[in-house]
Amino acid sequence: MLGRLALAPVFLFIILTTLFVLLRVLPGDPVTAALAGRLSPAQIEERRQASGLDEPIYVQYLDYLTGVVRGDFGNAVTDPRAVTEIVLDLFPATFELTVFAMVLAVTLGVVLGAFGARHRDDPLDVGGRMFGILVYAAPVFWTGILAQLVFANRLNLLPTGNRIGARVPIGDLEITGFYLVDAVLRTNGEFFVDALTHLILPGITLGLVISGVFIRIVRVNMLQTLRADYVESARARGVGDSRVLFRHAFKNALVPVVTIMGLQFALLLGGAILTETTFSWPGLGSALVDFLNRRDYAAVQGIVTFFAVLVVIVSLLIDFVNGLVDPRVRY
Amino acid sequence: MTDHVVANRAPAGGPEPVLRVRELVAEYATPRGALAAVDGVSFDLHPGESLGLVGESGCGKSTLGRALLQLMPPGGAVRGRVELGGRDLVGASLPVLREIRGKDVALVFQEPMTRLDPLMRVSDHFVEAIRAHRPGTSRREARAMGRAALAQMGIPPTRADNYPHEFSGGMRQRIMIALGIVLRPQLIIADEPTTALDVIVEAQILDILDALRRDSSVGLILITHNLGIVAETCDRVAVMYAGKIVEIGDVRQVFSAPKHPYTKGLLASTISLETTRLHSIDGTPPDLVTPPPGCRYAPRCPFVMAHCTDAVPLYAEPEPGQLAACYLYPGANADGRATPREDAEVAR
Amino acid sequence: MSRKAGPSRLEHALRPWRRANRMARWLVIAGTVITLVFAVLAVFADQIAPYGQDQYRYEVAGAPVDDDGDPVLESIPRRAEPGAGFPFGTTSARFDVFSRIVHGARVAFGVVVLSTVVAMGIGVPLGLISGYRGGRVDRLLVLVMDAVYVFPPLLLAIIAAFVLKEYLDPGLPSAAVAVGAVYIPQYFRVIRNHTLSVKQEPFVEAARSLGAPPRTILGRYVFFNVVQSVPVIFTLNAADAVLTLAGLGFLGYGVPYPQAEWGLDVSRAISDVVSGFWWTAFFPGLAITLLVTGLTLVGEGLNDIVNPLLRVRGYTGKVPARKEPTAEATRESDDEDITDLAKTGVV
Amino acid sequence: MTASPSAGVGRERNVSVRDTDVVLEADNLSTYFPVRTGLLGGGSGAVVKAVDRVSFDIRRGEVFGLVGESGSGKTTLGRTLLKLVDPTSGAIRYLGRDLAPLSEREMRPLRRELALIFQDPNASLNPAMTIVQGVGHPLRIHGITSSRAQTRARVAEMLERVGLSPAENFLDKYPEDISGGQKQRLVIARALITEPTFVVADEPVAALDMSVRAKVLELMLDLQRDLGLTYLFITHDLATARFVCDRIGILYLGQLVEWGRSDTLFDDPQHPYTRALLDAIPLPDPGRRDRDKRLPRGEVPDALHPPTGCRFHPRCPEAFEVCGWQGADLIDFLEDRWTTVDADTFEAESAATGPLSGVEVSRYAVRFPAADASHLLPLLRDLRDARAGRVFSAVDDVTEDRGGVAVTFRDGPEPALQPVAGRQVACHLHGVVAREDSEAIA
Repeated sequence: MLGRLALAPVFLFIILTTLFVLLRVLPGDPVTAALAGRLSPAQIEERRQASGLDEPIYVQYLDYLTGVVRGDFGNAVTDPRAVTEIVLDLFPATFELTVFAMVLAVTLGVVLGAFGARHRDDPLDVGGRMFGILVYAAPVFWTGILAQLVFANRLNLLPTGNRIGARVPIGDLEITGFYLVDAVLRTNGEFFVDALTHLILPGITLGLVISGVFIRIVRVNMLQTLRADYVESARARGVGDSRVLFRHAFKNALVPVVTIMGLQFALLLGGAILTETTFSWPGLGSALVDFLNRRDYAAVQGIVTFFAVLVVIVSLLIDFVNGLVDPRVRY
Repeated sequence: MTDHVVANRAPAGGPEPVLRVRELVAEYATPRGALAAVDGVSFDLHPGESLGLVGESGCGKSTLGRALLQLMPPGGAVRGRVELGGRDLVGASLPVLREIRGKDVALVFQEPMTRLDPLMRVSDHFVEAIRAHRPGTSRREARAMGRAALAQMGIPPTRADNYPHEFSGGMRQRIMIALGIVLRPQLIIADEPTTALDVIVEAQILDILDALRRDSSVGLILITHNLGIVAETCDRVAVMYAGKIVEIGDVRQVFSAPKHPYTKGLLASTISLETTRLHSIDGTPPDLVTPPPGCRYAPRCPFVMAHCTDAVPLYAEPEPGQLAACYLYPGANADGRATPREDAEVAR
Repeated sequence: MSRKAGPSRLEHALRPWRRANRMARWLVIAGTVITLVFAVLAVFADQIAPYGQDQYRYEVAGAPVDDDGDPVLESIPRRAEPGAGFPFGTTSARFDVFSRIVHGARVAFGVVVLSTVVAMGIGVPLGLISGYRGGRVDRLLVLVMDAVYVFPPLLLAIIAAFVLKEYLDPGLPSAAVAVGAVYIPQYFRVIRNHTLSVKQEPFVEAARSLGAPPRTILGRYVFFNVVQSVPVIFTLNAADAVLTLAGLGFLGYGVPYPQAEWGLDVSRAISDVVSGFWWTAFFPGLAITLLVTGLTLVGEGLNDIVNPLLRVRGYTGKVPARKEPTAEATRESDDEDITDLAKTGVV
Repeated sequence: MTASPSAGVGRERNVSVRDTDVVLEADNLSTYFPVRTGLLGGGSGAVVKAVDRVSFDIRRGEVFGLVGESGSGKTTLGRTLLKLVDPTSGAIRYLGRDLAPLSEREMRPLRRELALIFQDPNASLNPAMTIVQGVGHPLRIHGITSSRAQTRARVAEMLERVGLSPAENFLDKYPEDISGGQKQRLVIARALITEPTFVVADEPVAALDMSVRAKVLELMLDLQRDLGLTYLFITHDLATARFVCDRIGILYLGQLVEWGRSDTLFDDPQHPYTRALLDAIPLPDPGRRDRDKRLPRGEVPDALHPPTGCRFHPRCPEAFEVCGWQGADLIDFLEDRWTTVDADTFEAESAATGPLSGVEVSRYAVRFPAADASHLLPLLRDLRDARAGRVFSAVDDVTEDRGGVAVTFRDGPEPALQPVAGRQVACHLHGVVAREDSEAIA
């Protein structure tokens, strides 16, 4: 969709510029916004100078762009850490949640979507479609709360929030920040189970919502490829049903599906804001909300910029994957 | 019971037909009701024979091609008999059909541009088709067979591993034919194989089909709207109108002395290099959801008679081997025999 | 024009509906019924809701009168369970949950309508012009719109809401503009792609060959053929917009409390849930789910009707026209339908 | 039940037109399309020469036929003459006035006199307009009628004229309600309602069924006679062209290869391509199926990389030394050869050449860098000496070159149109005449 390798820098440039205008120019200067009333005007002026905010706006803009190129996403106002550090701290949580949810959503999407397309308008197709619409329609924070109510409060099966229980001394155990991976590396069963039980509710809730969209796109694309001429031709050559379905129809449907799934993955890596907030999941999404509430535009700008870079990288990867699948898109 | 309709007109002692079609009906469900695109078609095809199935758009010729292989789209249904080597394909189970498709009968479509899977190398199409029917074949062997079939069609073996989008339309049609013949089927059904191609490439493809038929004992059903193509490539011709075959016979006979008024009109309206006057057929083909009673051509026919709309005409044989479903010729209502359906219509 | 023109045109407009398969019609009908129920709630909120959205006391017939002669008001009970009088229960702030849902419908519809006006008003004309004119402006617009499109709607809406705060008081209009801004690229993309494909239809060239000026071509030949995809995007985007608004509300960036908004109500009910009062969160969430479901059903049904994926082949079979490829015709025209809208950022 | 085949219609030819009475003239007309590869519209500089330096004239009252296969540029040429596509160079003189420099706005009033009839009637009518709106639109655009009633009356009159009768039954219908043949009549009605002078008809009957074709052609010819129209008739069907056209131009890859009076051209074609087209037509006469057809090999090449010299030379059954043989032709020859030899020979020879994808091909040479010279050298020399393919007529030398094998070719100029037996032909068989405006070879 974004297409072509050479377009990526242009594309990134446009996103960054838009962000700069939206988050930096329009709301005024971030130090004043975050700290006005809490610090004296002199202190604020000092902080502004330290952050380079007294420079002309175009200099700040150039600094911002060159910073991004160097992997520096700026500094937060209300947090002593640099944005890059914050991102590194929180990204594993977000990534873990995203991967879990994506695996679930892709599985559901592919199975229900492909099945529905193959058996169009059968009761199971209608059921799959309705399921897709319903899980998409239910707001994630609401399902999240209900799930917590049922599985945590009433049945007491699963924990309600956070990534890990209080009993696990996470400071000592952490290696990569991806808890499930760390637990495996440490061969610590208790750690693994604890991390997994924390992940299940937010992961399933998020995965269900996304699966709704995936069911729809897999189904629509499969319907299209199933009536393609080459599918009819393969049938006319006596090729087996499952081979026609998977080797021809599904593989051809995959190109647009991979694009959208990849884009969705990128979106989630920027933080599933509502899910993370609902489940007090310490990831980028909930951090973003925190910083917004603290009016720390500098931090917000940094995190969103990181996210923009991520989107561009992921879309390049999508193009690359599509190039592998589809010989017509070779660059 | 209906065999007299087409009767086995082949010379006595001739070989058994490859294909025997009897009272074939192919219907689609439409919002307005069932539409019989093919409505009671019967014919035989002998080994090595090529039959041209000719008609204008909407006459059911393409549906007939698909119905022979039970390849109807969703909402379609087939009735009647299609006997291939003594086996009836109508109602045959899917595994049986799958075995026949591609191995015994090959189908070549129009629009070669969209007929190959864009994500698969041409050679893999061959491997797939061959291994679907001969599971024991090694990839290597299958690829070699594919290369040989391609070379026979004039596609260089160096290009066997290319992807479909790297070929032109004419080459893709050659590939489709190569895919069709690689398993040496008894019968090739080619549905407007050259319609999307330029006239020179069309001639090249027709040469190929012609050569195929001459070389082997393969039967060919060539579906087309172009009478010229039939004249160039076929031994016999069946003219379809509104879901029915109205005339069938030897190509030379039919083209030099057409019997059915529709065939006459069609031949007259064909523009050739010799054309000095234009002719056309008035009116439009009927709606097949509610076809007119009796002879379906009657509303447009210049020779129409009062009783033409009473019952569907049977086949008369004005010349040996040339059948026409027309009341102009004795035998169209011979011995008063009619199918129950026609009886019902007469009664009304 | 003539007397016959009216009915014949209506008949023409209804034709896709009559050709649609049963499933598609069922989707549209079911969705429309659900949506209409909410629309009625929204329009007649004042008549339907027994209480005001932030009413916590009510008048009881024959109640004593205070010093000023006003009747002494009875308080609505706190956290009443669903039952007679309060079908969906009451909140800890003594609000009637049912009344708030009815008033919330009004906010939801207000935002949907207003945000659609914003998104369509900008997205549709830009898409038409960009697709029809092509060239550099088109390529630049596509890049910019794509840049916006790849962002999660909710994040965009939050940012828009924040920026808007500097200029607008929080409330329904600012929430609507924030939500609307998010959907501009979606209208733009769909309309542009559709315009590109319609533009290549011979009838558009025919119009040029007849001497029609670009304005006429765009208006009478292109627009009328592109406009059929608008209802599909409209309903699907409206569904998404309801979710985005709820998400904004949940995070506290939507309309300000105590205005009734479903997402906001759910967020304020979180602590209730923990302490066992399930109804304050359950009903507003259910309302969101139902309205979104209704709109999505209409959208998917309409899409099935406008872009039928399964046409009966065979009996319409005609000899395809020979087309001569020109450089103009080989340009990209990615004709996507709802797959274009297939992402969700409201998570 | 009352219908009968329409009476046969003969063709009276307007061959008496005076040479001076030219309605439209193309003078060295070219239309190039840039090939877009860049992201923000930057091109790679490559162009498709859809129409390449074409000159001819169309006289009042005649039907001029443009015949060619897909990719010949016939459609683009037709569009260019109407300025629906901007020419890259050259002049389009309509009644003496050059249209090429006119802007779209300046062209608009002229469009009343210049009409276009489309190939596909299903796609060339706006599905969102009723018939009276669609057919009547040109009247409104040009301000010919001022009221709806007036437009309606004019449209009704025109519909009757094209045989859609009674018109009242059609006026308020939508195009999708009527048959293909009827739609094409509508397209004709819409094109002719402004009473144009010059009409480009682009494959007007190609999408129609045989039984309807004749009717529509008949209608077009009737209207031509009645309204005094001049037609440019674009078609790929030589049989129709022969019947309909007074003069014909044969296009191949954007260039006219032969043009002249249609009877001269068809009775005694002088360009091998014209001959090939005529041979390829399937004849509805089984008695002549075994006639000798000399079909060219292959298909129309990619217009982005047209062959050098005579553009038809790689396919031409009669091409010889000077026709413009180039490196790519040798590769084609080898690939063709490999479809006819047995598998072992193929293996051996392809091993000798090395992978063809690595071969360096240019205008005057081919180099096989990965070749096994000890095998390839004698192979190619034998093939040359045996004249195994026409390409070898122009092979200059086969040598060992930097560890590989190189083959060099002699020059061949682009043929110019020259008068042969009463028509213009661009073919070296009639004497080598090079185009003066031949491009420098890249």
